[in-house]
Amino acid sequence: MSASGTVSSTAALEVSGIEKRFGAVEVLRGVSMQVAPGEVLGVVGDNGAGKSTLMKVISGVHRADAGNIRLAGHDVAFRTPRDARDAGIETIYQDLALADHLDVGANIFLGREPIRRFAGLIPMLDERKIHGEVAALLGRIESHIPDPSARALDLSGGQRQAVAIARALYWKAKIVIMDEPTAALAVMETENVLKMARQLAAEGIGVLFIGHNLVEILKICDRVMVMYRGRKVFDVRCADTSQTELIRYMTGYADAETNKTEGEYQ
Amino acid sequence: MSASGTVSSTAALEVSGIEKRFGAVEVLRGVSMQVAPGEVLGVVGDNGAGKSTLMKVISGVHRADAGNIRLAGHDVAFRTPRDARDAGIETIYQDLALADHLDVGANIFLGREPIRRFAGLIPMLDERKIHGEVAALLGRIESHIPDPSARALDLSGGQRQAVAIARALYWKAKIVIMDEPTAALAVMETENVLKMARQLAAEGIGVLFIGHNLVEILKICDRVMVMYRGRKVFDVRCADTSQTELIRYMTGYADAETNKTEGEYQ
Amino acid sequence: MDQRVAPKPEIETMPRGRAALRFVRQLAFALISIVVLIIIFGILNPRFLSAINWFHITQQVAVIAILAIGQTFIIATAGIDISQGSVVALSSMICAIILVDTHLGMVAAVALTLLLGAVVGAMVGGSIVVLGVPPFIATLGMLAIAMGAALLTTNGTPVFGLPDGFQAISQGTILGVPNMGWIAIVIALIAAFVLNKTRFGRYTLAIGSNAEAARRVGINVPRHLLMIYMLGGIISALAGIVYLSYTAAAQPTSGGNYELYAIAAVVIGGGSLFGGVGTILGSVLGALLMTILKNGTQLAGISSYVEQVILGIVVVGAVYVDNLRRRLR
Amino acid sequence: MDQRVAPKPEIETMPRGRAALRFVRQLAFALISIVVLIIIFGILNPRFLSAINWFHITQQVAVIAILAIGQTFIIATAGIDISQGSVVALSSMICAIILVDTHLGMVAAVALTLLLGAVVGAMVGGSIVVLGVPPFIATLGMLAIAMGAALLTTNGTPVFGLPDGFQAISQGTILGVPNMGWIAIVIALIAAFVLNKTRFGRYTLAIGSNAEAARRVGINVPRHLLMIYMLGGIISALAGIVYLSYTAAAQPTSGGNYELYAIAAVVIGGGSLFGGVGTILGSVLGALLMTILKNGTQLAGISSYVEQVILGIVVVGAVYVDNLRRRLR
Amino acid sequence: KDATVAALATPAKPAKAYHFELITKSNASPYWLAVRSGADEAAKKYGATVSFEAPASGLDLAGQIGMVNNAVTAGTDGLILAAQNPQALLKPVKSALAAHIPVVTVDSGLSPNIADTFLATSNIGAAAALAKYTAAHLMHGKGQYAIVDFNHTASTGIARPKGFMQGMKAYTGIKRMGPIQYSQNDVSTGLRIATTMLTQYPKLDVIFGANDRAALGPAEAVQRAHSKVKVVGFDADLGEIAYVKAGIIQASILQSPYDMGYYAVVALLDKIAGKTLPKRISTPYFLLTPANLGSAKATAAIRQYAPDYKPAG
Ligand SMILES: Nc1ncnc2c1ncn2[C@@H]1O[C@H](COP(=O)(O)OP(=O)(O)OP(=O)(O)O)[C@@H](O)[C@H]1O
Ligand SMILES: Nc1ncnc2c1ncn2[C@@H]1O[C@H](COP(=O)(O)OP(=O)(O)OP(=O)(O)O)[C@@H](O)[C@H]1O
Ligand SMILES: [Mg+2]
Ligand SMILES: [Mg+2]
Repeated sequence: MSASGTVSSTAALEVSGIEKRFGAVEVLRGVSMQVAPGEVLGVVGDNGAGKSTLMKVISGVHRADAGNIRLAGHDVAFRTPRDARDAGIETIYQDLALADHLDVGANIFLGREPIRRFAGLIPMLDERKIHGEVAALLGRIESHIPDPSARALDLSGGQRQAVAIARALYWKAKIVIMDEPTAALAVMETENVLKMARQLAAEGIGVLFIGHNLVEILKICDRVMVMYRGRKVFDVRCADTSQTELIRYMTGYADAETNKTEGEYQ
Repeated sequence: MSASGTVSSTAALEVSGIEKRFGAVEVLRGVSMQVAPGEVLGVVGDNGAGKSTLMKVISGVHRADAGNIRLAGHDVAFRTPRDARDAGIETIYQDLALADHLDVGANIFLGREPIRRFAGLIPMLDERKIHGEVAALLGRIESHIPDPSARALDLSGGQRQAVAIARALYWKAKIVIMDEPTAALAVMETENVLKMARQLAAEGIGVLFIGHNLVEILKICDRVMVMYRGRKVFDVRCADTSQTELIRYMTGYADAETNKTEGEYQ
Repeated sequence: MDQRVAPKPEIETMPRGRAALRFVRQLAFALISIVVLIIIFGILNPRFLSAINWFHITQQVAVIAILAIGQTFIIATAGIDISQGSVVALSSMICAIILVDTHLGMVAAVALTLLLGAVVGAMVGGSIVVLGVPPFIATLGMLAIAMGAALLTTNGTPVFGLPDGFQAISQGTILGVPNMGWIAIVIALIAAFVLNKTRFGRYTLAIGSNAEAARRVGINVPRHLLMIYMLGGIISALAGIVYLSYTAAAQPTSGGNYELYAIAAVVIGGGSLFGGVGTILGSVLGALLMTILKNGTQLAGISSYVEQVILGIVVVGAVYVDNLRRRLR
Repeated sequence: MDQRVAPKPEIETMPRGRAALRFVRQLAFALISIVVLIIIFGILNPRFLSAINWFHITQQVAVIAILAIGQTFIIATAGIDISQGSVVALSSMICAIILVDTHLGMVAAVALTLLLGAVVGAMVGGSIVVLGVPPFIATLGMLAIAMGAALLTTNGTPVFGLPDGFQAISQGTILGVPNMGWIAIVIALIAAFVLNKTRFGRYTLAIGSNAEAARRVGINVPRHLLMIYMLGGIISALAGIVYLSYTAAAQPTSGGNYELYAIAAVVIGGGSLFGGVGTILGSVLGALLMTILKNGTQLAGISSYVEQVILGIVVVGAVYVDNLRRRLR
Repeated sequence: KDATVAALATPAKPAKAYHFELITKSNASPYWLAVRSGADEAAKKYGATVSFEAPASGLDLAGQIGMVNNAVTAGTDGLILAAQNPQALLKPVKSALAAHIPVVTVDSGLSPNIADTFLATSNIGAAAALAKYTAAHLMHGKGQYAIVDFNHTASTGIARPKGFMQGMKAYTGIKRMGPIQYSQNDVSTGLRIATTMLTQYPKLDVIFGANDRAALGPAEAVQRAHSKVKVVGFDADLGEIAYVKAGIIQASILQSPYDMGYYAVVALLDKIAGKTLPKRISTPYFLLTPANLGSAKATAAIRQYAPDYKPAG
């Protein structure tokens, strides 16, 4: 039922056998998955299934206890979020994404500010460049952000998402992780974010899209994987599944049968 | 197209002409609505449309600049959230709902702790009663909360919602407001919360259910109202509408036509 | 509601066990440290263990313990009070002036001083809830204002000649324990009751845990905070009265750094500056730990400079151990 | 990336205007208060406006201004440093001992003292990022430790007999401005550059604004905080050196309450204890405001007791006005 | 060898109303307030005014330096200073002298003594005399004593324990117990320290408190413990007088703070009138004991601290 086996060597991102425990709690118990360039992969599962933890392992926030990550065919090991970003993985979080007191430009470039030399020597922020690039970029994603020097504090939820997405676009990420990006957005802003997810994929980026709204997921994803209690229990092309089937896996109803055949989803 | 005109005098809650401004910003510009006992009313609208502000006015968090509120046919004026709770309005917020360091029992009774007299004189908390009531209550809503002395800190998102709902149930509210109660919940926990919303209605409570997921809204609500830029622009029985029509109103597309006929929705 | 089903016994006892465990854990650091210190100082100088020395330790701990109790309530709401030392100075001056320069008598002097504390607390609380100033800043302002006011009362001169009866507050004994010790004990018992067993205490913890949630369930948060700071002011004034009786002379510049000791006591006792947690017993044990440290180092002939250094390490260590415990849980 | 479209001029200029407006607003309270005070004191005593008085004001503001600069960085990360006064005392003692008791010379003395500041800062920063202790507690611990250590260096006695050359730091002048004033100005200029124009500064504000967001974009938050507190320690040590030169004698108990003045300066200058905001110029103006208040009240013959009270009101007022402004925006 | 206040002339009525500034070590100690009232009294008599400034604590050196500089700026006609530190204040005093502002130091002087004159008790001498009296009359040549100093940075704080220990050296049967403890000018700290001393050294005979604050705490401690330990001290405030009366403080050196203030003003007026002042003027001290408490001399000495003091009251 899964078509994922066919993209193995060309996968933008491939993780295998990821395990992660916090103290006594085993949160991830050997998760393997892959996403191809230009593909949107939906990730669904119960609260606490381990979705966000898996994403944090991929984006360098947590280190896995076991397992490995391959980017475009090369093994990588991230010690910090910075390593992951440098390797081309951008993550868009629902919350905690922006520094409220900094402006839009500063946020998009945060952690990677362009530098020019003051008096040919002293490194300083290249504000001119930041503002220039940001203006062009915001035009490109058709966001309605009033002006790049507005502080993040003053933006709406959808505008905040747009800033985060602009960040991913600008840095030409290879993988973009979106963790429940639409949870608090109204229908129209949600539409916008979904459109942007597809736009990212159209630029050849592999997108991991986490969400709880199966309608949304089935609409925009190419493929969807289901997590249940720290395991991947299902992985399927969206065209080949239904809400009902996904829920069966999400609730562990299909778990016994899955455990037998788990090798299939590698 | 609206059936709401028929319940006017028996409405559990009826508000009319509510206006609210923050500084220069007019957030609510004359909103009227009503909800009958045992009815679930969906409230939808764009981010910033004023849904939460309207709910805060109803639950006594904000005071309206104009307009009035009638509960079961009687005029009320809330100066504080306590007034609203005392009048039988309970509100369930997505966040900010629980005091993390207090246990489940303390949270359910927060603000209305039962008191017994120590040495017949000094008022003190009746912990025995709290724990007894909570145990019975949690059984009744079939929540999976491990034990009433667990701290809110240690609960999952769905469990936190269950605590808030238990609070509303216990206090025999007449009106329960749920502001995006399922935004971060997985499918199954969402189902649970939706079930609880219907359960509340079955007990004769009027429920206001705010959400962005139209599928969900159309499934569980009896009626739905659409807000756009501080106004109610549409109010309809769920059976008589569709996602497409709602979105038309939410985006203001139908606004011109609505303005003409707004009196209709009173 | 009373006719509902009686709870099953497991559910009745479980919470008690859990809460009790939580409580003991919170006190663990202070308790263990105190036991260790008593053993060490007892070995270094056996007189440390003498009854008379514990009598004195009781006297010495009283003022800080009382202040730590006030601080516990404030810190439990996620606030802080750095004006306690100045308020002690101001209230001891006012109390002494009333005692010496008027014929109002002791009861009136104490009552008026406590009233002053309430007013000071109301000013601080008012700045916080009405003007929206954070507690650190509001009490920083009060620190300066109370210090200036204490000096202004007598233009800097100390006040002597307190009536003998007033000294009974610190000197009299009941069952061999100095009265000022009893005052601290009684205040601690009342405070523990209030914090754990009454609505007032529950609201205090709820506000520190999540002020917005507290507001939304109908707790009048501004009023409660105002009351907390007034209570804090009254407790500081009471500490000032006890201090005055103990030192037998009022000095406008006394009380310096007392707030830091009180804050340290709360933190050593398991309270968190982020609010929502804190126990009276823990804070009192924290105050006791510091007093034992001061007393024991002097008896052991250890320089008071070294004692300072040890104290600093203990404060940081207490919070570290607390974190560790929480992480290992 | 350099080949992208050049920005349109409107977009280039708008942000500057907006940021500039924000900046001026932040400074408004301090600036207006200073102007008002200058006018009042100038009327009360015309000598207040004399060149020599401004020379002395410059000397008097320097140490607090330097400390306020360090505090600005720390407060911008949502931290706080209440150990500054003790660290000033400790570093001035160490510097004096090296100058008087060794033959290492002035440059080495200054360098070693700054190194000491870095070590102290690393200890504080380490407690915060490694042990997970909140900044208030970590620096409360350091307050006690540094105070004890300062006393231990010479067993409490002051150090006299500093070389004459060392006095040049405070007494020498360039263009009529005392060198210690120049030091404060240069530090302020560098700090303003670092805070506003470099990655280091941007990360500082980003961490104070949202530490988790900063971490997720790849900023090494623990390392940055460690550097911030080391920087803070170095700045405190520098303040200690300047203080030593100014007082010409090292006293282990000096520096008391300096941290409170520095914190007040930051707050008066528009900084927020919640992090993410703060300007160097604002903090320096805050320090200047307090110094003018002290100096002007003395020249006008107003009691220093009253000055304390005024200072308290100014601190609370500054934050209130800041809130008001934000609400009206 | 030192001059006495007799060396000062009684000034003629001054030509104008001079304004002087009195800057002491701290702003709330009875001792400094006594200096202030002496200065105020003299000023009143000669048609001058004196303003009083001092840092909040005796430890804020930079604060005191700033105050002296500000006084010079304010164009004061004369400066009376009790220096927190003998060297730190040199520079600002030099600038005052350079501005032709006469400077009189009181109680705690400068080193070198550059002020126009320095009015003070001989701290070492007085402390040694106190020690001799203590050893001979209170300890009868043998026993144990301990010292509570008020701080270790001021010249007086250094000189008094030194003088006391010098005085005691002659008696081989007398032993000092423990290190010198510091009360940091806080009564409750002195009380705590002394209380612990009583437990620590059960055979202790005498505690020496090096100033009013430092003697008050031990006296309080002794009274509470009903201990037989005798307290000897320096200075007196109304609290200490009560203890002398009660026999707990057995001896105290009373200085002449009121006279210091008074004659400092006189010296300033002399200087302005063009007279040369002796570099150092020794102000008298008086050894107060329970036995001589009722004497007229004692009353006069106590009035140096508390001008309104009435003996039998
Ligand atoms: N830092 C941590 N320390 C300890 N436990 C953690 C930590 N982070 C996550 N967990 C636990 O790991 C489990 C998986 O959490 P995770 O956030 O990955 O779930 P999720 O699938 O993203 O859920 P949701 O849909 O609610 O976002 C949960 O039980 C959570 O409590
Ligand atoms: N306390 C406040 N002060 C100023 N403006 C406010 C305040 N509360 C809300 N607003 C503004 O009022 C408008 C309506 O906000 P509200 O939260 O009611 O929208 P909403 O419909 O609930 O949106 P969402 O779907 O995003 O929750 C927004 O523009 C918001 O910025
Ligand atoms: Mg998640
Ligand atoms: Mg809302």
